[in-house]
Amino acid sequence: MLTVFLQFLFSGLTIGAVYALVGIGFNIIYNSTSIINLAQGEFVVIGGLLMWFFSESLKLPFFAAVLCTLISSGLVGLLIERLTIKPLKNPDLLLMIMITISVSIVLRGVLMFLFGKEPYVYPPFTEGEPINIYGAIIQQQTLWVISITLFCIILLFLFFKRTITGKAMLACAVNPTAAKLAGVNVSKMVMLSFILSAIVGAIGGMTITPISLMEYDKGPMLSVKGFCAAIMGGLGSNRGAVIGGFIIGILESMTAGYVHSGLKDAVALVILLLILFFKPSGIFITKSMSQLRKF
Amino acid sequence: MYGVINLLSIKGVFKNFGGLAALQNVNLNVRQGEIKALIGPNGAGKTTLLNIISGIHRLDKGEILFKDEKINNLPPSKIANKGISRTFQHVELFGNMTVLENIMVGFYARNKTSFFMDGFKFSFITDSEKKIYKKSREFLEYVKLGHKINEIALNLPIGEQRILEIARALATEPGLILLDEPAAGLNIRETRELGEIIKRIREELGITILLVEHDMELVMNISDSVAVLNFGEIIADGTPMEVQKNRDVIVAYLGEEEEVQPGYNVNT
Amino acid sequence: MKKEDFMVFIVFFIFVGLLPLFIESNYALTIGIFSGINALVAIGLCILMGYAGQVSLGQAGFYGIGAYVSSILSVYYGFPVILGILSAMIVSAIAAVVLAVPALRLKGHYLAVATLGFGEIIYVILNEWGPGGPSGFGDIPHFNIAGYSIQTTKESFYFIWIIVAIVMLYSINLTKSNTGRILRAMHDSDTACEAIGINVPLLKIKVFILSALYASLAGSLYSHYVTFISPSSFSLFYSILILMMVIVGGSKNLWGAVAGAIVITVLPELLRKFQELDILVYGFILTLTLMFFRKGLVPIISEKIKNVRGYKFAKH
Amino acid sequence: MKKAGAVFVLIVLGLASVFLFLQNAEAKEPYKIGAVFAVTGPASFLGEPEKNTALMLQEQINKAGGINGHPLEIIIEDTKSDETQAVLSAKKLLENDKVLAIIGPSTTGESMALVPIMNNAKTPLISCAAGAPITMPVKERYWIFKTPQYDTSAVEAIYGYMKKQGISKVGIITISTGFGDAGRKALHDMAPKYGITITADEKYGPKDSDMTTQLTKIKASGARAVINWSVGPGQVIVTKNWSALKMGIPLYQSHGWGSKKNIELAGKAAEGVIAPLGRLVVWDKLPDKHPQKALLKKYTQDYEAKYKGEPGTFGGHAYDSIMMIVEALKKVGPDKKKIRDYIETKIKKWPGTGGIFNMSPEDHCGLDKTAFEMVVVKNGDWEILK
Repeated sequence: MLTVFLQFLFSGLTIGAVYALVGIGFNIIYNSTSIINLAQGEFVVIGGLLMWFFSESLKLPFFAAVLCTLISSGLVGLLIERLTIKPLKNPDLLLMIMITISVSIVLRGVLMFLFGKEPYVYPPFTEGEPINIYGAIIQQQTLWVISITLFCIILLFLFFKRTITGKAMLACAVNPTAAKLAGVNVSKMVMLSFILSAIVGAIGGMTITPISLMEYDKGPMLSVKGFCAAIMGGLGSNRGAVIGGFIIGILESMTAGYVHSGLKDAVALVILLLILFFKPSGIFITKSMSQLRKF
Repeated sequence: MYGVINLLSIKGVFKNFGGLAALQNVNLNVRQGEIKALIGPNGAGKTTLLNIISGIHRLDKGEILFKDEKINNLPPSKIANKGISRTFQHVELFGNMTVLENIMVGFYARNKTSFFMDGFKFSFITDSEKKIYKKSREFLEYVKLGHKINEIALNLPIGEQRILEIARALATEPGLILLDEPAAGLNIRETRELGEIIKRIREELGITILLVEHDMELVMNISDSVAVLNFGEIIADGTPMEVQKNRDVIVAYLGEEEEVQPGYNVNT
Repeated sequence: MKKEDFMVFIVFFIFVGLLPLFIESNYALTIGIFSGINALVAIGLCILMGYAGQVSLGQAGFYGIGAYVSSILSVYYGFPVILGILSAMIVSAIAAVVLAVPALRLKGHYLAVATLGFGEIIYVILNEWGPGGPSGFGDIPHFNIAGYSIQTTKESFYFIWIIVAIVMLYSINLTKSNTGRILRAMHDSDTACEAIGINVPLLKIKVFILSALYASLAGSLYSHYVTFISPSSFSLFYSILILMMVIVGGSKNLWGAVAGAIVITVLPELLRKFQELDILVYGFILTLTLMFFRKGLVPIISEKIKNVRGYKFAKH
Repeated sequence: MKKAGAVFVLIVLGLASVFLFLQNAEAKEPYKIGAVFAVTGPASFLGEPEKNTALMLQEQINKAGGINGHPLEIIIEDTKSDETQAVLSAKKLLENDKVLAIIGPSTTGESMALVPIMNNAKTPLISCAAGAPITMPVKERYWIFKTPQYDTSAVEAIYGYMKKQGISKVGIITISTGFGDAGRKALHDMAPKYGITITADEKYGPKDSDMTTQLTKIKASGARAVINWSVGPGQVIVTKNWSALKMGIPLYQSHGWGSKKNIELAGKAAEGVIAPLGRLVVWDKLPDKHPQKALLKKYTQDYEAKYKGEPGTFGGHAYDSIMMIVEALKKVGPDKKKIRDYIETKIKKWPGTGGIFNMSPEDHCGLDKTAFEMVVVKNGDWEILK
């Protein structure tokens, strides 16, 4: 019994870690612009596919491939912000979200054109037998995904709490005018948040591809799940996104295990709706915090 | 003095916000037809009290009677329908609608139409629309906004926005209007005009007014009675003259040993 | 409703009504049929979002309920089609209440996710328990009334667009009336609405119901036209598509919803020649349209027309 | 300026599309056939090889002088794996292009959506989807044929093999799409006939990233074998999870497994996976005298030369459909009714990629379980099981 339960749990953690990383990506952009970037899932796909390209197709050594992937994903983020977000002064938020959707369509088109429709995979970061805990197994790559996720949150936490740039980015969303008056270069911060968010997405893509494969149209599903994770935890809270991601992942896995695998997505969503019903701004965001923000 | 009937009675009201006592045993009466001012330092609980009367916050203990009917903890719209209308400290207009439309919405409370049936009224302009339109124009003339009916509310200067908000509150044909700092952000001339309008509302329309205000000149000029709220408690309640001389009030506002000069705006 | 609104309405629908006289191709008319069906859903969302300010990513859920309930009733229980459609609308209205009551407390992104969750739950239910599961089911009867079955493309075109016209007339009337004004007021300030005696929660529930009724009707019409349905037509992507229509057309204007529905339905057909690259071209056109027609197509075009007119007047 | 630029780009794109839209008007009396494939969208794993096959065949046939001198024109429309788009595609082909017949669509749902349209237009359709309701009841599917084997045939092949191996308890795991669902139904329907009990019935979404939970549940249910019914990345992930879990029971895949790409993606994990595959995938392992061998060899080699990849079972469906119509055109000319009649009555003992077809007024598919070979993955290659 324990073995089975543990196995379900590990599976949930594997699934949840991905959602968590996407959720964090949402938060980074949300925290500096209030925009929900629905092309976030595409950033993950870009990370996975570029990593394949650099490591398998160009045969670069591992760390060089990682670096190249991160840099080029960051560039994609930069490009998107400069081409679509920057030209619009004082835009309507819903319009911006729609633009991110249409950007995601373009990205999918480009990815399909470059990589075709088949899935890609490359070997896990460390080769070797899965780890056995009380008879339940956990793949080494899963441990990589989880530890890299946690590492990302810690880094981001330090960045937003300890550095001037980080604090300035947070200020931009709450009140852009005030931030501008305080000498913050808002436009630069928004650009930075897109770059950062694209990189975080790419990190997610790089780490999960060996487990779940990657193909050009995996983005929308990842966006939706990551969005749910971010909302469950409370928009803007990275800790919330991670916990939200893991909760959804584990819920899906436990539902599949103990209830019925066909219903796993629905059960996770029902729980999300229930949470929103009792805490309308997510687990980690209080009502007064959410009232600071228009959205 | 105006009347002796209590239009609104607040009896022993308590309100806590997360352990912080915002109101403690507040008792207050507003008589039919008077202009009553509620003053007090920042954070004394004035706006909280207005929010409780108008149903935005629920009270923890006590009761509120309007026309001898208990209204505490009813939803805001029910309270408004019973005849209590209000304005807000931070003007809450329908910013993207025209001045006229703002007023027309205000008439809704007295001219309810059925949501789903509205789509079936296939005349170009219904009679009730015409009536509302006419009345709204009259109202705007009354508050001297007649020349701006087609402007977008957000584009009005703040003084006119405040007046528009009051006019919208009037459109619901209330028995009592709660005004939350109507003079905030207005210059002296605008404040005087506002004072005139408030007086006319009481005198010509016979509407009772409960006013939260920091501008002492305005308060002393137009109020029939003044209540002072400090740290969630009523510390004085009487005519403007009485209150100005009340020692507790002076202490609350200025600390020991000083006098309030009439017309001194505490907030500035 | 003002006279000029009515004139626009008359001119537009006369134009639509004349189309089949000039268009021989059933293919083009079929695009018209799907445009009309999408327009119904978009009009509902436009009232919900553009007027009342409530974002919904769950319209596909109501659309799906409409399609499935009326099809199930007519295929498995022998209901007359019209009765099936009405029953589906009742079910959708109930579902709308179930969604709206808890969602009342939510705003902005949170409301978007809650409605998205609702739509996805409906999708999973259709996938899991709908007849035929993910494979869907077919042989659904065409719309018929009093023994007359509407089958040919031309008949279907007229049938769908007459319904769109009725719904549009009702909606224009509604939005130009007292109710419409109150909805716009609610968009600007909930608090102020409450303060002048408007029961905001109840009003929100009613708007949700209205948009659900439109979507449900559209779903039923879809299923009785295509005669085959499977859950994949009612997924989140449809909700997003509808949202896109409303935004592209101009969310503050009902004609925007209709125009958006037509544009978004016709565009992929025009792009067929780009073969697989159509997704790329489609994405680019969409992005550019959103960026440069920010208020939506209809408001910007009507402004242009007004400007031209004003210019002419000034000259004379 | 910026605005003007964007408007300009929009106008150019618009004009370009309108131009292209109008352009495809006339050619010199070619035989036009339409093809509706799910070239993009979730079912693109089907539509892609089908499209490639159609383009290749068109080129080959025209190079060889066409059909009785008439060039063959195959007009391909993308359905984006969506029923509404399938309907529009078919209408376009019928109305604008006036095609003689339509090949496809790729999925059962899309095919079902076209049934009434084809019946109304009195034009034959040869579907590339497997679902039984596409051609049954035959009376109401007068104009509809299909080339893929029934799902039940693939299931029977698996169950038959299991019976020989003495396996009677299986756990099934299926993808929650039309493809997986059709397989799931067939697995349930055929089980009693082969004395097989299904101990666990699990599902997963098309974009799920981990199926360990479902497999763990199957293992705990006491199943003696796992059957996975899916296409796309899901089947590779299941294979990897199955191998990582060291489940100790064999994994069977559906006929969707038939692509070397899958072995490549799953790597070592794929060793020992068993699947019922059409002979197309294992043509090089067939005896020379097998009636399908020559045709399979040519098709596969041509395809690989042109597209640097395998056609897989699904490309073969398009091959069979097109070749049937081409043969009919050759014999009876451009007459829709005659084409239909020819296919219904004259396609007998007809070797295609999917098997030996025997169409009849009672059966518009014409294949049975003998169309499949049981194949195991060994040392990164296929091996036919006896």
